[in-house]
Amino acid sequence: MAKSLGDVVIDIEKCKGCELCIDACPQETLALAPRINQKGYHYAIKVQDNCTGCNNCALICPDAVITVYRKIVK
Amino acid sequence: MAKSLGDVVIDIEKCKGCELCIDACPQETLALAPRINQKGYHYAIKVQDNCTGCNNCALICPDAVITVYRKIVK
Amino acid sequence: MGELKLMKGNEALAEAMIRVGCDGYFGYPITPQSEVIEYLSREATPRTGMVILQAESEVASINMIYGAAGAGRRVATTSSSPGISLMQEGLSYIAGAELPCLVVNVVRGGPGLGTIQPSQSDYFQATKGGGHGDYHLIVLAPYNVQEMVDFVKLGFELAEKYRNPVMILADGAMGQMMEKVVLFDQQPRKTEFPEWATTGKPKDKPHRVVTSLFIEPEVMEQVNLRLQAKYREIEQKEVMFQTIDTEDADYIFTGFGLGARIAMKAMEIARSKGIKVGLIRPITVYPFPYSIYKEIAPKIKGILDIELNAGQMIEDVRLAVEGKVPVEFFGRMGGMIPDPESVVEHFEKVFLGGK
Amino acid sequence: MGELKLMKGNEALAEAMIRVGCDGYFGYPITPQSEVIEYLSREATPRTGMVILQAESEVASINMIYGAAGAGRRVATTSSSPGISLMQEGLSYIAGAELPCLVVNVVRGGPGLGTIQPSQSDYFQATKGGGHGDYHLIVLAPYNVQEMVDFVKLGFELAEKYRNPVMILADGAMGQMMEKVVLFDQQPRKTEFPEWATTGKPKDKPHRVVTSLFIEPEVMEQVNLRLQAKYREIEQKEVMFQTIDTEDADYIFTGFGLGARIAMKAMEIARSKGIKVGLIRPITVYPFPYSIYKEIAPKIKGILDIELNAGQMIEDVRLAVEGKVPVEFFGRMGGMIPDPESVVEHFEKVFLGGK
Amino acid sequence: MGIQVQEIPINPEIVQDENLLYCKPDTLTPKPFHYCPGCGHSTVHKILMEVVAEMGIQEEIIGVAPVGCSVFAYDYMDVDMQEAAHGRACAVATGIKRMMPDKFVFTYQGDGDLAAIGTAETIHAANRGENILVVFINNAVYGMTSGQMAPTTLPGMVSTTSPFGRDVHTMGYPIKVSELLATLPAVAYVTRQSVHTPGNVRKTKKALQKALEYQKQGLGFCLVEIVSNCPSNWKMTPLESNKFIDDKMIPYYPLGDVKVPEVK
Amino acid sequence: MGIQVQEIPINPEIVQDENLLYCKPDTLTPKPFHYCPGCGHSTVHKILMEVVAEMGIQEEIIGVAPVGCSVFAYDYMDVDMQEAAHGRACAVATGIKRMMPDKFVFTYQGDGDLAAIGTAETIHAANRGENILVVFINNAVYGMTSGQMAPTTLPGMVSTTSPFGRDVHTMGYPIKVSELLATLPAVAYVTRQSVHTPGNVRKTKKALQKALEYQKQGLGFCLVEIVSNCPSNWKMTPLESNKFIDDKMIPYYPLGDVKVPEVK
Amino acid sequence: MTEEAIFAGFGGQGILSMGMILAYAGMIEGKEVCWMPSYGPEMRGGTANAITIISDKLISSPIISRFDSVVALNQPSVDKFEHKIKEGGVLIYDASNILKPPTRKDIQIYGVQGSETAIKLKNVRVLNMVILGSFIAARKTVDPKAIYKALESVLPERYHHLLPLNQKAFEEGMALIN
Amino acid sequence: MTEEAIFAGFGGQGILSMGMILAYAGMIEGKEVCWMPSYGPEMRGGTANAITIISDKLISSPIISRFDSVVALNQPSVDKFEHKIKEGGVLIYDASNILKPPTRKDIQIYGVQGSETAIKLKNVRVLNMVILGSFIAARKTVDPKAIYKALESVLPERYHHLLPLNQKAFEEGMALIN
Ligand SMILES: Cc1ncc(C[n+]2csc(CCOP(=O)(O)OP(=O)(O)O)c2C)c(N)n1
Ligand SMILES: Cc1ncc(C[n+]2csc(CCOP(=O)(O)OP(=O)(O)O)c2C)c(N)n1
Ligand code: SF4
Ligand code: SF4
Ligand code: SF4
Ligand code: SF4
Ligand code: SF4
Ligand code: SF4
Ligand SMILES: [Mg+2]
Ligand SMILES: [Mg+2]
Repeated sequence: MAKSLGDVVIDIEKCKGCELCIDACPQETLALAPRINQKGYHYAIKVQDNCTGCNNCALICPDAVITVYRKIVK
Repeated sequence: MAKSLGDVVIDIEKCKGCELCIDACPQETLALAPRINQKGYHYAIKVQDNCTGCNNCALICPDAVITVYRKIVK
Repeated sequence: MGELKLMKGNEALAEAMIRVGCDGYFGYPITPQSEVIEYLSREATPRTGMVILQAESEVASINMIYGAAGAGRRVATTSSSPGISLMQEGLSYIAGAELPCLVVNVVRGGPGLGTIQPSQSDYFQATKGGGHGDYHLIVLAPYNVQEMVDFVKLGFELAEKYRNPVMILADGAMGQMMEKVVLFDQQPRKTEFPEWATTGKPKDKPHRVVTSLFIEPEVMEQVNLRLQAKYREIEQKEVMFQTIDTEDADYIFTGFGLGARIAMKAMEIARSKGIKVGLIRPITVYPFPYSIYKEIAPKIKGILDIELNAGQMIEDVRLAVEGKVPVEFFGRMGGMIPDPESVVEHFEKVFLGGK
Repeated sequence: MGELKLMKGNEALAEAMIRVGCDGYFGYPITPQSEVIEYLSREATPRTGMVILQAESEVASINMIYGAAGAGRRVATTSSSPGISLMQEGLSYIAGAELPCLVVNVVRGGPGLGTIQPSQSDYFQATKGGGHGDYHLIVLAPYNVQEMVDFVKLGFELAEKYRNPVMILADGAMGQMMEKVVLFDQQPRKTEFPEWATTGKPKDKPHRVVTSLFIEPEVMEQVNLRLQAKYREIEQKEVMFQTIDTEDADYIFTGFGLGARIAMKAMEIARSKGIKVGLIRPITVYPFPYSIYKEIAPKIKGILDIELNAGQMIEDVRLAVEGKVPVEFFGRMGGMIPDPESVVEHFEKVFLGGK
Repeated sequence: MGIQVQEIPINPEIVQDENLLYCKPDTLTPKPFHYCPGCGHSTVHKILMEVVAEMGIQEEIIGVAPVGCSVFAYDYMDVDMQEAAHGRACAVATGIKRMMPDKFVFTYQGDGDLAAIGTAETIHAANRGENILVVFINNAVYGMTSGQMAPTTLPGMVSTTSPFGRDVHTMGYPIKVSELLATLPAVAYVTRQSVHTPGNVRKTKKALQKALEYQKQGLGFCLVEIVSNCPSNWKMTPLESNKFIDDKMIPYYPLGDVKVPEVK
Repeated sequence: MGIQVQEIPINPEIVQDENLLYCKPDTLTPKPFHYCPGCGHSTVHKILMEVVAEMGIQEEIIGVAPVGCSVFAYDYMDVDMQEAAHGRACAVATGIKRMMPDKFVFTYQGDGDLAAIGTAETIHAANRGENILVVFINNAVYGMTSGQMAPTTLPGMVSTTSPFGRDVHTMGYPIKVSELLATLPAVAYVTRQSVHTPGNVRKTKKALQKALEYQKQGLGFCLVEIVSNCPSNWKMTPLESNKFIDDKMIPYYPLGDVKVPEVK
Repeated sequence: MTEEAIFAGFGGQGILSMGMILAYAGMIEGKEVCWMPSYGPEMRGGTANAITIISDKLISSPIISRFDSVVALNQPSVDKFEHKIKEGGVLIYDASNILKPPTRKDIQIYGVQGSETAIKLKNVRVLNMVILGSFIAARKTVDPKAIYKALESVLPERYHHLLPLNQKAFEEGMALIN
Repeated sequence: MTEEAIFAGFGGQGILSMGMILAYAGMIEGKEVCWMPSYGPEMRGGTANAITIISDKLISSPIISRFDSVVALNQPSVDKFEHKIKEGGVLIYDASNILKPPTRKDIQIYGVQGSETAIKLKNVRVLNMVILGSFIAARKTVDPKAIYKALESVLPERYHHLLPLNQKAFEEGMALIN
């Protein structure tokens, strides 16, 4: 069975801290950063190294600031 | 059984000769006059003395120019 | 004297509508005046029973106003530039049917969707053009929040006196800013309605018809003549303007609404430089105070007109002075606000040969 | 030279739209111009493929025009006074987005529903006010059926040259009457469209946006300045007027459209009485031919302006002559037509002291 | 025409006040209708005013006339009336009713007025459940402006702006106003009637009366659609136009109640 | 907030071009959205432009932006666009499509724009079967003008113009746009979707794609209604607003297809 | 030369085309012409009229209120226009249709048996051509030949078989004057 | 005396009420006052500002582009307004929130620890009162007493239990200057 290993890159300066990705991630991979970005928002960051590359976070992110990578491991 | 005897009075100068009353009269009591009125219309007239006072002609007359009388004969 | 308050122009206007005993308000939200319907939605009905209805559009609003005003009620609507454009047919009908009502335009920059920042670029629409046919709105131009309140009362008085729609021609700044304001006391709502109002056919009297349709040109001309006679009367009796320091003035600054405020400041600056500037502020822009300009023209060297548009009221000023004195213009557009220093600078350039 | 025909103004106008290679017409019926859409519905599509759509309202029509003109197509709409009032928001958007198109107002008497008889009472609306914001339509005023045809062509040329909406300001009589007319030959429809038109994003070039929204006042002001510069250019280059016998004239009769025809006849009568009258007929009412009046003012004793309204163009005439010569007015309203004899009578009364 | 007809004089025994069965109601002014011969508009004016007379509400009702052939409705209906801008009758009626909720308010509108330019005002008044009566004359054409296509013009029907017949693919389908409005929850009563036969005239009158009764009860928006004719623009005699109603209009616009108030 | 979180660096083994699963589509401009945090507008912009990219029609599609929060849609969607007057997007789209029947045309409209001021234009474009796609964002409020009642505001829901809650008796019922338009014969496809969960985002994207396919086939008017949020004016966090969608909006506005094209 | 005429009667009597044919004939003769119909809902009342002006010179307003000549085919038209004729002008009416004939003394009045002539020709629809014949005989505004040519242009091709009948009607109408 | 000030920061930082309280205080002292918020969709971007003018004389435009004093609670506001301060004017910013501090030499600049002070007071929502305190200390536009009175009027009754906290915050803010 193929196993997938994922990762996400977040454009933190464009993130608005809406938390939708955090809520949508089945892996609890994401959380808000304690710091704020230049727009004044606490931005999303990766806090666990368990991303499966399911793409949920990117789909739900209104600001299209999440890029998702997935490596198919045979 | 009560028998009704009817009659109609037509305001011929306001009649527009649309013939709807003629068509609606079950008794064929009415017809268009050969002459025209001041507005240029052939107007409706009574041509038979058999009106039952059923009121159909007055109901259908768009111009409300027919007055109907009905005498209830016991 | 009434209460002294610090109020936003839009809310002060809404409060004045309640206090003047308005029976109804029909409107559609648009920046920068949505606070009017919001304030009324919160405040009005519980206090006086005034009916507040958010219409589906400005076209609907103005026609609701037509119906309600035709029933003899005190009713008002408010909007901003694009919304007022949509009301032009309705306004022409209201003027034609001679219905009193109050319409407020809190002007923003145009044309088109433009910008929501303050502007005065609907002067022509309000005073000349707008809808089709020969008609006039009575147009009041407030220059502070106090007048946003006062002109609601005055507006209804004029509207009802002349059976004519009245417009308050404000601008985004008048609506959004807070200033001190003295409110008049609550007036009761009317319980008697004019003879012509369609409140149900009175027994043994002819039915009432509210209409602007007069298909026979002979009749329509008579209606037009009656309307024109009314406008001449309004032009005779209802002109309002303010002058400051015109007695010794060599030059006149002029403007309405926000333009006038800026002109006043510019005048102060000019006076402080020893230039004798006076000010004329039209308060009614229809009827326009032609006579005061005409009167003053021979005594002065020039007029500088300040507007937040490309130059609209200036045509009326020029019509008034008939070339007897040069009339120059300073304006900013698109929501930009002229500042008094640049006004004076421009003045010096065009009148004093400064460069 | 093209065909000589006897044609109704409205139908001649419609025929000219087909021949000029119009891509589309969107309109809503209203007297006295419904023949335009009727003629087009019969004739246009089979001949040139031109799209004809009866819209659900004038508000819809003008916004369909916006869309179609934004796609770079030659499109037109027509209506009469109340319908044109409903288009004011749309017109302001079109002017703001700088879209070329042709709008025809076959004016009837107002205000309100008024009368369907001819009138010129939408002059202010067409030339000054109308929609919100500082903008101008280019306004052509035909005075016979021939010009109803010619101005369709001219109108599109000007519209496309300046990316500006053009209005033909006619009146009920221009639309309804039949006169001789020479038609120009059928022109092919365009197959290439302007760079700015939204026809699908070109590969490797930026996408096109048609908009009138410029939320930042700094940007909006730049847009306004560009628009104003364009209007100044139009005022420089596109003024059109006709003069007759002005060289030796002591007096000038003036008017546009039907008013000018009546003025011409009145001029003949006056000349036959030995009074030296000349005529000025503005053909473009925006841009208005101020300079010709200004030029002639010092040479004459008076101007009589003839309009089918309460006196609207007269303001422009007065602005032009700046009091250098008296400007008097003769008009009828509500669909009534001034007759040339009364014009002369009025002239004698006001200028020659006749009573 | 060539046939000689002989006019019969009235029978003075019958034509007496006490035998009066029907005459033009007092709620109509004496002014003769300007409508074309056989036009349903005047029939509807007549029965509407009969209902007003019978309910005794002449002094309590305010009408709104449209722009359309019935623009002069106020010349005939002897009740207080307002003339609305084209399509805006429902907005005008809303203004009136909101100011005077205890009065009866009705609009009288054609299909161009109500279903083309007035679509938004009609739908929103209906959706708000404005407690008014809308009398809607569906004659499948713009009568007043001489025969252009209306939103209700039948598929294939010729009009001056559909000279090759209404093509539903480019011009859309005839709108079934009654069915459309009936879907809105605040609409109380919707019925489609006609006045092309005496029987239908009776039913329509009944419908108008019901609607006004419902208004009295405060039930909300009531629509009485009346399938009608336009002999002049259909280019038919009045009798032919009535046949067209039977043959073409009613199959597309079936008569009867579309929505009735729930009994509470 | 007090909890310390530790940012984990990216895994360079995975973050490589060949593993790229998802990124912002090319059909969006680089400009950051101006929408409030968590607003569904931007989500819909994103997936609509994804569909355009996937269908390869960036050069063949023309969009119409409304007046509403999405007034600047053209700043983000990298396709030719026109900005329509408030409510008139369907008329503008009609003008465009009639001139260029071979191009794709869509409008993007809010509930105030489409269902209040634009009622007539929307209904008539739908009734004519204009071959366009209407993307309709139902967020039950006027977002742009800061929270006034919309035609779709729920019963009892508080807004700045219904401060005591929407009273259906005076303000009318929320209009179910999808159901209303689906009754018109020339309407091909009507579906109601949402973007408040990843699964719904997927479905909505599918719906948008279908609608554009139908347009290619010339089937007529397609409406994709998207039940969305307005955290700012609902005065909720984005997550609360999504819960409100589940708890209140969807029960009133059920998701799913309302009308699908008949298979011919 | 200027002729300011109005043709008036019931709708359906061919009023509008009468004026139009005259205008067309004027155009054929190289004159300035202008034809202006009544329009709008007054037509619901069943009456119609068309002002027709033929002139050597530029034509002022197409809508005028005093006429050189009036053709009236029904009573309301006689009543309405009799008093709008200039002194010395002409009024032609269809005597078959009018109960209250005109009475002015300062104009020329022709009551012609138009309808009867048309009935004689077995086509009531040519009444307008009969009357137009009388009009031309009385006014000589254009040459009859121009009228015949105009007829050809105004009448749609599919009705061209009716040209002879119309010409006949016109001639009969001319004969009714003198 | 005329003070032309602008208060700017993120929405939610109490920017608008800061200006409003100042305006109210000005009114209490019998001055001319004018308060003008930024409005419209730029607020979607998350920033807000309010111009507040206090003067002995008639106030000209409520919208001005050069200021005597600027209060900036976030970086964009510092960036935007630093260069709109008149020579010799004042810029007050919340030092806790700003990465790139202002650099002008011809104005007085106060970077105050507003957020920290508010946190110390256990309520971040009083940040605006802290900063207003600093503003008054620096500018002396009105008497602090007028501010306290204004607070009473501006704050809805149901929040009056927070008056002492707000007053405290204001005082702490004043103390941050000097
Ligand atoms: C704003 C505006 N647009 C157009 C018109 C012209 N107009 C008058 S009545 C009418 C349509 C009438 O049709 P309908 O409503 O069906 O009424 P009917 O005459 O058939 O009874 C139109 C388009 C107008 N008066 N005002
Ligand atoms: C003619 C006109 N009327 C009113 C407005 C003001 N206005 C702008 S957007 C809007 C409503 C927006 O609400 P909606 O369509 O629901 O879009 P949202 O912002 O919720 O996405 C209004 C009323 C306008 N711009 N033009
Ligand atoms: S891709 Fe899936 S697992 Fe990875 S962060 Fe996003 S939601 Fe979580
Ligand atoms: S969904 Fe997007 S904008 Fe929202 S917190 Fe996550 S990354 Fe940031
Ligand atoms: S009342 Fe009846 S029977 Fe008598 S004429 Fe009328 S329709 Fe005929
Ligand atoms: S129905 Fe009335 S108008 Fe028609 S013919 Fe009979 S009486 Fe005359
Ligand atoms: S035109 Fe048609 S609707 Fe109008 S009055 Fe005549 S028949 Fe009736
Ligand atoms: S106001 Fe509402 S709809 Fe508008 S961007 Fe913000 S959250 Fe979205
Ligand atoms: Mg109709
Ligand atoms: Mg919304």
